[in-house]
Amino acid sequence: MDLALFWIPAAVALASTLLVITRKNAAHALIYLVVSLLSVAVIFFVLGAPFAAALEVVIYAGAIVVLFLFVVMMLNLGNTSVMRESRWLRPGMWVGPAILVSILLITMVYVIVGLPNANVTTGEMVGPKAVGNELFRPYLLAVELAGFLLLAALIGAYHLGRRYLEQRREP
Amino acid sequence: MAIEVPVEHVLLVAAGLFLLGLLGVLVRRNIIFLLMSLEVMMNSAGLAFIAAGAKWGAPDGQIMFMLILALAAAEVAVALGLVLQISRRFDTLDVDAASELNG
Amino acid sequence: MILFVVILALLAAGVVAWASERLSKDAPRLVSIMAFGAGLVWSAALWLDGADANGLYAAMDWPWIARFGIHLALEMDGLSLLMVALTMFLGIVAVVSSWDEIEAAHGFFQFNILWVMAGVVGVFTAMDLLLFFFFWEVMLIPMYLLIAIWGHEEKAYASMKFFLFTQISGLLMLFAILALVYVHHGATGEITFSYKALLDAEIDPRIAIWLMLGFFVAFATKLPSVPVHTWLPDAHTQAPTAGSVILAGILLKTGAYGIIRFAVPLFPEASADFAIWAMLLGTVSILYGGAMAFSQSDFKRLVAYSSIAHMGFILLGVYAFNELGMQGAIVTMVAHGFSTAALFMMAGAIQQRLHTREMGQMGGLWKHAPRMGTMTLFFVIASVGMPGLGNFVGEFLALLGAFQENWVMAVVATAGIVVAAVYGLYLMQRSFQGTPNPDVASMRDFGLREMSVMAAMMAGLVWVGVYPQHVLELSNATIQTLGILP
Amino acid sequence: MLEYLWLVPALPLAGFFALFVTEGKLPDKIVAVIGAGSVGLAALVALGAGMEFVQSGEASYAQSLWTWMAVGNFTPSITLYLDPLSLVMSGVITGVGFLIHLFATGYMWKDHQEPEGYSRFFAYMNLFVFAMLMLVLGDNLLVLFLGWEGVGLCSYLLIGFYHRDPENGYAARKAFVVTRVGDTLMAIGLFLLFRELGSLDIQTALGDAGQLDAGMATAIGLLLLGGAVGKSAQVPLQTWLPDAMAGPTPVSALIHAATMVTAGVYLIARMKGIYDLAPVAQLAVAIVGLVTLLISSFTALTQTDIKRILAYSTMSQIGYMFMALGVGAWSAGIFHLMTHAFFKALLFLASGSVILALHHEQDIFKMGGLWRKLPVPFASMLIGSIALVAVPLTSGFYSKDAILLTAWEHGTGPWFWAGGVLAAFMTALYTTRMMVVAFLGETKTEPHDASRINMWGPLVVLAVLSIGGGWMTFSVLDDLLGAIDHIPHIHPAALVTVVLPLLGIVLGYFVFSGRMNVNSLVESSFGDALRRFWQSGWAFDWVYYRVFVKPFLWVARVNKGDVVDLAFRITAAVTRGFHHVGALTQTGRLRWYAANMAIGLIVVLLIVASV
Repeated sequence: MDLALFWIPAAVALASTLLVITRKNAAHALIYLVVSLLSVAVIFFVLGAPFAAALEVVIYAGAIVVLFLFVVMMLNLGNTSVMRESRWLRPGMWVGPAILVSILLITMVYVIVGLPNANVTTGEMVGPKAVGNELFRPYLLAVELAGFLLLAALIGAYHLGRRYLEQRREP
Repeated sequence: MAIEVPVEHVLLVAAGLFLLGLLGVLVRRNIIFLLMSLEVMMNSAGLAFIAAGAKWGAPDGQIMFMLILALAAAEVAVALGLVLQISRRFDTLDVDAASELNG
Repeated sequence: MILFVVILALLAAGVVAWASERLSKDAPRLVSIMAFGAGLVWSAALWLDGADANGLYAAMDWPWIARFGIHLALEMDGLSLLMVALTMFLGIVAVVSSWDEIEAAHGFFQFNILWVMAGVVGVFTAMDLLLFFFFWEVMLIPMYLLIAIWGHEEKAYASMKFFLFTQISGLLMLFAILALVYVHHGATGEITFSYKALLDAEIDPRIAIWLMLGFFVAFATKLPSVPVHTWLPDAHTQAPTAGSVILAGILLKTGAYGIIRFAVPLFPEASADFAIWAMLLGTVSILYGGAMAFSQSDFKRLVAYSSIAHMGFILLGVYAFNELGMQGAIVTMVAHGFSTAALFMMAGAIQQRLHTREMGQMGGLWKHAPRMGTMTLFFVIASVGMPGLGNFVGEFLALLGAFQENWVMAVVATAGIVVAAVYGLYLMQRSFQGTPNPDVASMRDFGLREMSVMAAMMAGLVWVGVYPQHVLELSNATIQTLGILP
Repeated sequence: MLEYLWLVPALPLAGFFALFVTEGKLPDKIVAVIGAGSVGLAALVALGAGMEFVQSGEASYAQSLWTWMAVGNFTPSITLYLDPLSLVMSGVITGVGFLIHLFATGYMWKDHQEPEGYSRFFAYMNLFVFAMLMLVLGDNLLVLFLGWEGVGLCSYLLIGFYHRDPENGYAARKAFVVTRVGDTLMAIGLFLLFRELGSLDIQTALGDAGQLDAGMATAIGLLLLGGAVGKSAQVPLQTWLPDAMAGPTPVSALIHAATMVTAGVYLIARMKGIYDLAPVAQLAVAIVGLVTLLISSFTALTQTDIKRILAYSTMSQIGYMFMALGVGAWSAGIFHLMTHAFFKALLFLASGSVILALHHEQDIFKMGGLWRKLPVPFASMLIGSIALVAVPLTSGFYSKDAILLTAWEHGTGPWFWAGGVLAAFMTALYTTRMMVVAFLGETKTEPHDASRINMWGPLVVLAVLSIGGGWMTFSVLDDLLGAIDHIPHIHPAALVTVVLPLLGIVLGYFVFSGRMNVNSLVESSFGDALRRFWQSGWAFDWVYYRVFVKPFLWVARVNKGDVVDLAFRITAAVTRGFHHVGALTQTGRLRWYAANMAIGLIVVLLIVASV
């Protein structure tokens, strides 16, 4: 019975992800992506990681998807792009990648199922306090590095985006 | 609130998400979709970490997830900047158009 | 200590020369000239001062990477002093020969020249195998740049070829060095790269032959010997004049020096077993280089192939394993440094004036430039092996030494002097003699600057040819201490 | 004077040096003074030293200058060694050399292409005299080799003196390269000698020569003969000498008649101690001499260029000298060397004046009737010719007679004598031909005599020497090489030796002045073929060109790109091929890379799973 708590959001996540990669309209796909991310957040919660679940909602489903949305709006992907998508997405396109992916799936399932011992999660909550204690003590260096990374990304994104805007303004 | 879940199940779901994302990367030509698929894949990796953390009841999994999150944020920021540049330069979002690195 | 300072000074002079480009166009080459001039004076002073009780003129030994037994060990004995003095002298020649040839980036050009020479001085004095390898690489890269940046039509091809040949053969040497250290470590439990310690290493003969080959291939490539000589004609032809002068005058000698200092003393038994093959390579180089030189229609290429032939005498002499042959090889190194450097300088001067190296477009240049003709004649005659000039002493001693050891090889190699006459005089004929080429309206003759350098090299050749005792005494001290003679 | 012996080679060297560093900027008159004067002074010093040496009664005198190089036990020293042999040689070199220099000051006066040519000419000539003196005075074979190569170099430089004509350059290079072949053999001989005896010091080596076994002595003798053959233009390395006539005529007189080409004779005489131990090698010397003698005297009969006639004549006379050494007439050989230097220098210089007067016309058939217009050259030529033909009472007679009589007594029978006499007859024939065609008959080219005292002066001196040079008894070499064998001249062989050349003159006069018709013989197909065969110098050039030169040129042409480089170029090409194949996978398409990553992942997982 308890497993249903896990499997329901899992099923939602899988289904919505499948829809993400098959949609022709970018905005629709984004909505499904949000659904997928939210259901993963639920799974996190179920697995006893409430802080991660919150972050998933705030940053993934919030910030990142919004970023996507902005870009989609800036590029003004309308009906033409939907039609172009349907031209690009012929059914035949799916065959090769699907075969590859199913082979991968089989091997992964084989590997995962074949894991030794019965591995079950503890079922305990690991709250933000525990995470924070760990994060700012042994993992402090990783935090710093992540900061660097974000700073670099900030500068890079600014640089790339600014040139785009300037060049658009010119004509 | 938390429940005991076999790690294999979580990992299977993570693998499923990962492969769906991969499928998207392989199939879609539109860069926007490609990036979304990438997000899915990273997210699935995060899921696997969380599962591992939950197995031991340790916070390390969540910390790894946060690092992935930072990575994803950075990646998206830069990648979307690139998308803007590509759409301007090639006048399309077709990722195959940007193939100047061919040998 | 002083040796390290000298090397650093050359490196620093390179930086100064580069920076001084902002002051004026002349500043970089003046810096170079002064640096080499000071070096020459310094080596002359060391020579006049005499060696200490151990036959050394200068020495130092500082730990560098102590953990692996790597030392900053530099030593200068007779042979090193001879080679360093030659290096300094040819440094001046190189700078003068490219005086107004280089049009772009004067500063960086002189920087590269000075850095090559710094590497060369390091090679000639290093007493630690890793340090030696380090300097071996140091001199490679600026040389590559000299060819790649200031070279002629096919500079990219030539510089890459030069780089690959030297680098791959250098890699073999590095393997051999590491393996040697490893074997020595296995035997004594001590990790050291010290030359002197490794001299006493006891090596399984079956391994020794391979390690010796690692060194030999590196040095034979640099020398160069047939069949790994093919980088040389391309590199020489494409290099700027200063590059050719340095390459022929000095860099080839590092190969010969390496054989004398490292390949043979480190593996005496293996080298003795290999001697017959090395002598064979030398003989083949003499004849093949000579025949190839005759085939060429490009002035510089011809001289380049003639270098290969001359270097054959060095192999022949060294692997004769007697004093005569060894001294012959060393005198050849010095004399060839002068004569070939002068010929390359001449080739550069002609190219600068006529914008061609093809001898078909020359002919009768004597009419316009009798001085250049006379100089070419002199150095051609020297390289043909005229008694009374340096090359003869070297080649005769090498052949005489080789004859004691293996008369068949020596007899065949002696035929090389006939071939030398054929291509040498043919060079003279096609460039300066014969009917004056109507396409050449006029040609500026050598001025005071060029003539003074030429005169110095002529004096050097006559000195070595008439009274080689100074050279022989310097090298004799080294030969005796190497302990490779029976 | 003896202590100033070093001045003898040093003076010409100083002359060379002075002319070299001034780069031809000196006025021609000063050049002439330096050029001829330095050799003249050397001749005076040599004369003084020689007189003191002869008076002292010593067997030899050595003056050590310095040790050339000292490597282990190899310590050749630069030592001048005076003994009767080197005394005669240096006397000839400086004396005849001075006369020729003097002549050349006039001959070369305006006869050069570059402004500095006059100076350059005398610089080379002085350098030559220096090298030649080192050759004969050197006490060490290495010093001898220095001179040996030095004279070869000067010969090259002077043959190619008029270097704008590529033909001259070719002749010069041919001379240098062909003699170098001999030099190589000689160098090998030196290596062998050093290995066996441990010294290249001539006196030491000859003193120790007894240690050599016969085979080794023969090998050394033959190798040294190889060197001598090259330098002295003997068969089979004789082909360079006729072409060497491209040089100015004084050069031909000095280098290619009087001195350098006799260096081989000197070398063999100097190394007598070795040949005494190697009868086989000595016999080879005689055979080389005889063959050269015959070949070249027949060739001389068919040449039309006056200098080429003299060149072949020189070859044949040196053949006599070789034969003399070979049959044991050592002193007579050197004696002939000396007299030959006199009369052949005379012949060359006289022909030089003729050539100059005719504006470089060298074909005897375009001369004719010159005896009236050019009396001094004609008289000189005539005197030189009778000495060459060995008419009794001339210098050539005494020396040649001595050689032939020793040959008569040689152990192998009278073969060498017969060959020598036949050649003497031929000598008379071709000399008469040259004189009759060039100087008698009707005038074909108008001469323009511009010779002055500095040109005909040497002619007179040499003419006197050519006649009287043999009157004194030549006995200075008796102690060193053995006395000349004098046989009473009533012997039948002696009679033939004397009479046959005279017959040759008479026959030659009748045939070539047209008084006796031999056209039917000459114009027959056999006669014509023979004439052409002889004229080509017995086809040696033709054979050498095909056997040595052509294959070498072929290899040079085919292998210009260096076949060894092919190995590396193929390696590079293969690498490049792999590069192209590898580059095909780089499509630049992101999804292609991603798919490949997926495949790679599968592979890795499969490997992990299967382990």
